[in-house]
Amino acid sequence: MAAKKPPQGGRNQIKSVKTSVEISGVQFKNPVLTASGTFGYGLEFAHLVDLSSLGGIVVKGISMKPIKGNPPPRIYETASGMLNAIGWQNIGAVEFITRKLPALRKYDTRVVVNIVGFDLEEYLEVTRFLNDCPGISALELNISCPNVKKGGFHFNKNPRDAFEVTDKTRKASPRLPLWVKLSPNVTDIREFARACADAGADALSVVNTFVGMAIDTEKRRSRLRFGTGGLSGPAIKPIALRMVWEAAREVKIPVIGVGGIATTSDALEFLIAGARAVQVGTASFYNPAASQDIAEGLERYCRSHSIADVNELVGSLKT
Amino acid sequence: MAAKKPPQGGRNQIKSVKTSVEISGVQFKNPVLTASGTFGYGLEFAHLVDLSSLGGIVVKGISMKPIKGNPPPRIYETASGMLNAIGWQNIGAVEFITRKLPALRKYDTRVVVNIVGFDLEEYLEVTRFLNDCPGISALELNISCPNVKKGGFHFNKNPRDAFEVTDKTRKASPRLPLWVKLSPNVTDIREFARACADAGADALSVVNTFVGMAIDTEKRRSRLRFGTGGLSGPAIKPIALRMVWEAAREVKIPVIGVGGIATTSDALEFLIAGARAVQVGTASFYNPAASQDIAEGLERYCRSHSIADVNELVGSLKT
Amino acid sequence: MLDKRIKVKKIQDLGAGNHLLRLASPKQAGLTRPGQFLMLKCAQGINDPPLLRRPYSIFDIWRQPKTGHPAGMDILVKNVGGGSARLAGLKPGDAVQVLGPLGRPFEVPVGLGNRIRFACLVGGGVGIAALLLLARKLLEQNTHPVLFYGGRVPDDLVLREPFERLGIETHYTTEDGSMGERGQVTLPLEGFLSRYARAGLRVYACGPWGMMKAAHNLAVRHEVPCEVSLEARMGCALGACLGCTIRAWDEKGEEQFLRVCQEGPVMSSRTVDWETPPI
Amino acid sequence: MLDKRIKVKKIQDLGAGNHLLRLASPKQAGLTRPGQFLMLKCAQGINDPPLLRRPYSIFDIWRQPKTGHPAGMDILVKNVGGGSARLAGLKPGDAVQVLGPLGRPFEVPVGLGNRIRFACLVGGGVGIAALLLLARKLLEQNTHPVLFYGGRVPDDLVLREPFERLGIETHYTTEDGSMGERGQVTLPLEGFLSRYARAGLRVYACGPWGMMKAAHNLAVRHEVPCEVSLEARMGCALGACLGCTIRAWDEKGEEQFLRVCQEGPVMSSRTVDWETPPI
Ligand SMILES: Cc1cc2nc3c(=O)[nH]c(=O)nc-3n(C[C@H](O)[C@H](O)[C@H](O)COP(=O)(O)OP(=O)(O)OC[C@H]3O[C@@H](n4cnc5c(N)ncnc54)[C@H](O)[C@@H]3O)c2cc1C
Ligand SMILES: Cc1cc2nc3c(=O)[nH]c(=O)nc-3n(C[C@H](O)[C@H](O)[C@H](O)COP(=O)(O)OP(=O)(O)OC[C@H]3O[C@@H](n4cnc5c(N)ncnc54)[C@H](O)[C@@H]3O)c2cc1C
Ligand SMILES: Cc1cc2nc3c(=O)[nH]c(=O)nc-3n(C[C@H](O)[C@H](O)[C@H](O)COP(=O)(O)O)c2cc1C
Ligand SMILES: Cc1cc2nc3c(=O)[nH]c(=O)nc-3n(C[C@H](O)[C@H](O)[C@H](O)COP(=O)(O)O)c2cc1C
Ligand code: FES
Ligand code: FES
Repeated sequence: MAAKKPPQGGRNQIKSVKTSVEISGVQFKNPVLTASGTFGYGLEFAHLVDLSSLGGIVVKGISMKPIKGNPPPRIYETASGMLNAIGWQNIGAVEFITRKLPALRKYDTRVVVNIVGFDLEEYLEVTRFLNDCPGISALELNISCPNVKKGGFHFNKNPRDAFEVTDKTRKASPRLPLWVKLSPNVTDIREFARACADAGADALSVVNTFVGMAIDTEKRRSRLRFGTGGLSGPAIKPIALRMVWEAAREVKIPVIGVGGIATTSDALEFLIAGARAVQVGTASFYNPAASQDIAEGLERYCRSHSIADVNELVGSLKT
Repeated sequence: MAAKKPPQGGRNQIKSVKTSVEISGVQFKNPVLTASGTFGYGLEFAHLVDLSSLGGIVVKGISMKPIKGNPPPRIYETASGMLNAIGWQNIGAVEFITRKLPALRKYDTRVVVNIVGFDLEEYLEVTRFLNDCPGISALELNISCPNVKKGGFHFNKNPRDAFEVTDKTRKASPRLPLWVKLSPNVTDIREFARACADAGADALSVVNTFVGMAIDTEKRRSRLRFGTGGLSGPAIKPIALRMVWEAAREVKIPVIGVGGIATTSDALEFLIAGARAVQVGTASFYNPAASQDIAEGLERYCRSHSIADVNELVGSLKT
Repeated sequence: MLDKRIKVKKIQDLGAGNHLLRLASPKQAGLTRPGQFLMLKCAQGINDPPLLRRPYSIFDIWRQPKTGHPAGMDILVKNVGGGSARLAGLKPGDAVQVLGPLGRPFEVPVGLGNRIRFACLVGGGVGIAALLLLARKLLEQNTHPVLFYGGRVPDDLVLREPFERLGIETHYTTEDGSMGERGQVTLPLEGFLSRYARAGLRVYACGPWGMMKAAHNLAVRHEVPCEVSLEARMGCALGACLGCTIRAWDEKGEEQFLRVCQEGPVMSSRTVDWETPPI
Repeated sequence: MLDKRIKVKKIQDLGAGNHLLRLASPKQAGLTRPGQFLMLKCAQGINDPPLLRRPYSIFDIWRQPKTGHPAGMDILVKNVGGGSARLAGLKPGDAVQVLGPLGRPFEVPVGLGNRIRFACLVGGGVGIAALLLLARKLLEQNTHPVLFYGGRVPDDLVLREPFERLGIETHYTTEDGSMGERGQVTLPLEGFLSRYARAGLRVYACGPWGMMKAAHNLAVRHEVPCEVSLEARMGCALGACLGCTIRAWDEKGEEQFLRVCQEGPVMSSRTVDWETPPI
C-alpha cells in the first residue's frame, strides 16, 4: 500500500500551501478550472458547487452570433466515456456579456471564454468584441471541435493553419491572454503546440475530444444524429496525459491539462506530467462537485506530502 | 426496449446462416479472429477456447530473430482499458515455425502471422522466410506498434513511408496475402488506408493501440518502465469504430476491425460500419472465451434477425 | 434542487422488469412538483460506470405515517439496460446518489376546474410514472382526471391501483385486448375527445414517442391544449451540456433546440418537432 | 486449469484490511499444488471494470467433512485498491469468475527430508498466503519447516494459527517488537542460517520485493538454495500477453524476461534481477 505513504516518508505536515498558479501573467487561486461546454456558463452549477472555490471557469464555446447546434440525439454513453455532438449551440457573445457574465462576475473566480467560429473572420470578430469586455481573464481559442461540418476543426489538421489562426487571433486580442485548445486527433501534437507557441499563444489547453462513433445495431444507424461525436471522459485520460506530457516538454508556455480528469489523483498525474493547471470536464456531469472536490483534494495532498507550493509538482515526473 | 426487437419485426427464423467471409481470396469460417499479441500463439488458450470455432488466429508479432522486449512493468490498467509496452518480445520466426505452427495447424482455423521489424530490411527478411512456410493464411504487417524506440512505428507517421514498406513487403510475399495494420495515432487514417491500398495491400487491420501514459503519483514515475504504452480495450472502441468506418469508405480492399471489441454487439457495430471481419484483443485477457462467444453470438444474431449471410451486415450503416 | 446520497427504503418487483423503488429523502420529496424527475447514479462509486446518471420521473411522494410530512419519493424503474438493471438490483438499506427534483412540471393553473371539465392523462408503459402526482394536483383543482393507459400486454399496465384508489375514470388498452380495450391507447382517447372536446378538455401525455405524437395529433385535431413529458438521453440535467435537446419550433415557427432537462421534460406538444425523435 | 463461475462459501474479516475468502470449487481445489494462484474477476459482469482479473495465491484447500475430498480454496485478500476492495465486499452466496490453478509451484523433491534438515519459510505480509500448503507438503517429505513471518505491526501477522497448528517452529517480527522480535524478518532468518546452513537448508520466500531480495542475499551468502514467489501485474495469466515478466538472467548470465504467470510465480532467487522490480 505504498500508494498511501508520502514519498519523503512522513515529514511533518506544513501549515499553509501555496495553491495559486500563474498563466500568462494572470493568477489563478488554484490550478483547477472547469472545461468548456461541460459547465455551461457556470451559473447552472451555482447551487451545487461553491464557484469561488475554483481556480477558474471556462465557459461554453461562444460565437459572435447565436448558434442553434446539431439535431438530436446529441450524446451517447460509452465505456468510461461519452460521445457528444452538440454543434456549438450557444447564445452568442452579446447575450453572454449582457445576461451571463455580470452574474458570473459576482463569484471570486476567473472567467475564461472559449471562442468558436465557422471561419477565420468569425473568430476575429468575436475576439475583437470580447477583448474589450471587462471581467474576462483569458480567451480560449477552440480550433479543435470535431462536431461541426465546417469550422474550427480544420485549423487543427495542419500546423500551418494552426499558426495562422493563432497569429491573427493573437493580434485581434491585444488586451487578453490567448489560450489555444488543441485537438488530440493528430499524428504529432508537438508540431501543433510548437506552431501555436510560435504564433504567440500565451497557453495551450490539451486536449479537446477524440472523434468517435457508436452504432445502434438494431436501427443500423449512428447513435448520434450528426454521425460522429467527440469522445470524452476517463476513457481518454491515458492518451490526453501522454499528449500533455509531450506538449509540455515541447513548449515554454503553460500547458493546461484536459481529458478524463475525475479525481484528485487524476489531476496530480497531469500536473506531474507538466500541466500548470487542469480542467475538469465530463466528470461534472455525473459528479457536479467534482471540480471543487479536486481543488480541495489537491490542497490536502500538498499538505499531507509537505509540498509548500503546488507549482513544485508541475513537470516533476522522473524519467 | 426497441433494442431487443428485430428490425424487420419478427420474420420467421431461418435455418442455416452463412457465416464465412472472404479476405483477399481466403475464406474464413466466420468473421471473428483474435488480435495479435493478445492470444499468444493460440495454444495458450487451447484448454479454454475451442480454437476451431474461430475464423482465425493472428499470432503475436514475429521477427526474424528473437526479441527480448522491454523491462517491466509492462502493463497497467486504466478506465475500461489497459496500457502495454511489451516491446515485441517474441521467439523469432524459426522457433515459431518449428515449435508453434505445427501444433496450431492441428486446429481447423486460419493462422495469420503478424510481422514486426526494426527496419525495412528486417521486415523483408521475415516476410521472405514466412512466405515459403505452409500453414499460414496471411501476413499482417505491423507498422503501427508504439512500444519500441525505433522500428515499425515510424512507418505510420507519414503515408509515403507506409506506401513504401507496404510496396516492398508486398513484393517480398508473392504467395501470401498481405494485411497492413494501421496506427490510430494519425490525423487522417484515410490517407494511410489509401496509401497502403495503392501499394498493393490485400486488406487493412484497423486499428493498433493508442499511445498513452499513466503516472504513479507517489513515485512520480510512469507506471510503465518504457514510459508510454499502447492503450487498448473498451475505452478505445468508439474511436476505433470511427476509423474503421472512415477506412472502409476510403478503400475497396477489406477492412478488419480491431479495438475494444468484447461482445457480440461490439462486433456487430464494426461489421455494420464496414468491417469484413473483426479481431478480439484485450477482452481475451479477462474473458478467455470472448472470441468464441462472439463467433457464436454473431451466428445467433443472424438467425434471430433472419440474416442469411453475415456479409449482408458489412457496411450496412444507414446515413 | 439537491444532490444527496440517500437510502433505499424498499424495492418492489412489479413483474415484466418493472420495479418500484422507495427512496428516503424528506427534503427532496418536499420540493417535488408533478412531472419532475430525479437523476440517479446507478453505480456504487461516483466514478464507476455507467458514468452518467439516469433520469427517472417521481411517481409518488410517501409520507411519515404520524406527521404526514413528505418522507421520500417512489420511482418506477423498468430494466432496459446497464443502469436500470443496477437500480433494479438495489436492496433496502443501499445508498444511491440522487440529484433533484429537476425539470419543468406540468401546468395546472389554479382554478383550472372552472375552465375545463376533464383532464385526459395519457400514459404508455413506464410513462405512467409521470402522471400520479399530476392526477392528485388536478383533483385539488376540481377537475376530473381521466386515465388512458396502454401497454402491449397486461403485465405492462403496472401501478393501476394508485390511480383507481383516486376513484377516477380509467381506460386501459392492450394490443390483443386481453385487458381493457384492444389496440392503442389513443383509440379510447379519440372517442373521449370527440365526445367531450367542447366541454373543455386538456391532454397530458407521457410515454413512447409514437404514442405522444399520436396524442398530440388528436389534441390538435380537436383543438385541445396538450402537454407531453419528453424523454432524452441526459448528461448533466442542469442545463449545462445541451445534450438532452429536442428539436422544436419557436414563436416565429423557426427551428430551435430545447433542453428536456430545463424547458422540459414537460412541454406544450405544439412546440415539439414530432419528426425528430431525440433518442 | 479451469475458468469457472464459483460461489463464495464464507468470508472472514481478519482485520487491517485482510479478508479470508472461502471459495467452493472441488475441481480447482483438486488440481492445486503449493505456490499456485488463481485469477479472480473482481466485478459482477465479465466486462465491468476492473477489466483485468487479479492474481491471488491459494492459501489453503478446504475439504468435505465427511469424505475428506477437496471442496474448494481459501484465499487471503488484502484491500489495497479497486479490485481487492470489491473482493473484500463479497458476501456468502455471491458468485465469482475464477481461473486456475495457475503457475509454477514450489519445488519439493521427493525425499527432500533425507537431504535437508530445515526448510525456512519466509513470509512478509500477505506473502504468508503462499506458504501454508508448502509447509504441509514439506512435512509430508519429512523436512522440518520453520516459519519466519514479519509485518509492520502485529495486525499484519494474520493467519498464524494454521501454521502453529502444524506444530512447527515459528519466528515472528514486527517493526517495533510489539510482537515477536523487533525489526525485519530477515534478522531471525540470518541467525538461523548461520547456525544451521551446514545442516542442509532451503529457503522459500514470499512477500514484498525488498524482503525477498534480502532473503535471497542471505541465501546466497550462506550458499543455500532459495525459491521466491514473485508478484507482477498480470493481463492473461495464460502466458500469452507477456505483460507479467520480470527481468532475469539465463544460464549464460544474459538478460531474459520470464513470465511470472508461467515460469513463475515461484522461481529460483538466483535467476531474478533484483535491481528491476516488476511493479
Ligand atoms: C425525464 C425522464 C423521465 C424518465 N422516467 C422514467 C421512469 O419513470 N421509469 C423508467 O423506467 N424510465 C424512465 N425514463 C427512461 C430512463 O431514463 C431510461 O430507461 C434509462 O436511462 C435507461 O438507462 P440504462 O442504462 O438502463 O439503459 P441504456 O443501457 O442506457 O440503454 C438501454 C436501452 O434503453 C434505451 N434508453 C436509454 N436512455 C433512454 C431514455 N432516456 N429514454 C428512453 N429510452 C432510453 C436505449 O435506447 C437502449 O435501447 C425517463 C427518462 C427521462 C428523460
Ligand atoms: C502471483 C500473485 C499472488 C498474489 N497473492 C496475493 C494474496 O494471496 N493476497 C493478496 O492480498 N494479494 C496477492 N497478490 C497481490 C494482488 O494481486 C494485488 O494486491 C491486487 O492485484 C491489487 O488489485 P487492486 O485492483 O485492488 O489494486 P490496484 O488498484 O490494481 O492497485 C492498488 C495498489 O496495489 C498495488 N498492486 C497492484 N497489483 C499488484 C500486484 N500484482 N502485486 C503487488 N501490488 C500490486 C498497486 O501498485 C497499487 O499501489 C498476488 C499477486 C500475484 C502476482
Ligand atoms: C458535452 C460537451 C460539450 C463540449 N463543448 C466544448 C466547447 O464548446 N468548446 C471546447 O473547446 N470544448 C468543448 N468540449 C470539450 C471539453 O472541454 C474537454 O476538452 C473534453 O470533454 C475532454 O475533457 P473531459 O474528458 O474531462 O470531458 C465539450 C465536451 C463535452 C463533453
Ligand atoms: C499486450 C498486448 C500486446 C500486443 N501486441 C501486438 C503485436 O505484437 N502486434 C500487433 O500488431 N498488435 C499488438 N497489439 C495490439 C492488438 O492486436 C490490438 O490491435 C489492440 O489491442 C486493440 O484491440 P483491443 O482493444 O481489442 O485490445 C497488442 C495489444 C496488447 C494489449
Ligand atoms: S442534460 Fe445537460 S443540458 Fe439537459
Ligand atoms: S499475465 Fe499474460 S503472460 Fe503472464
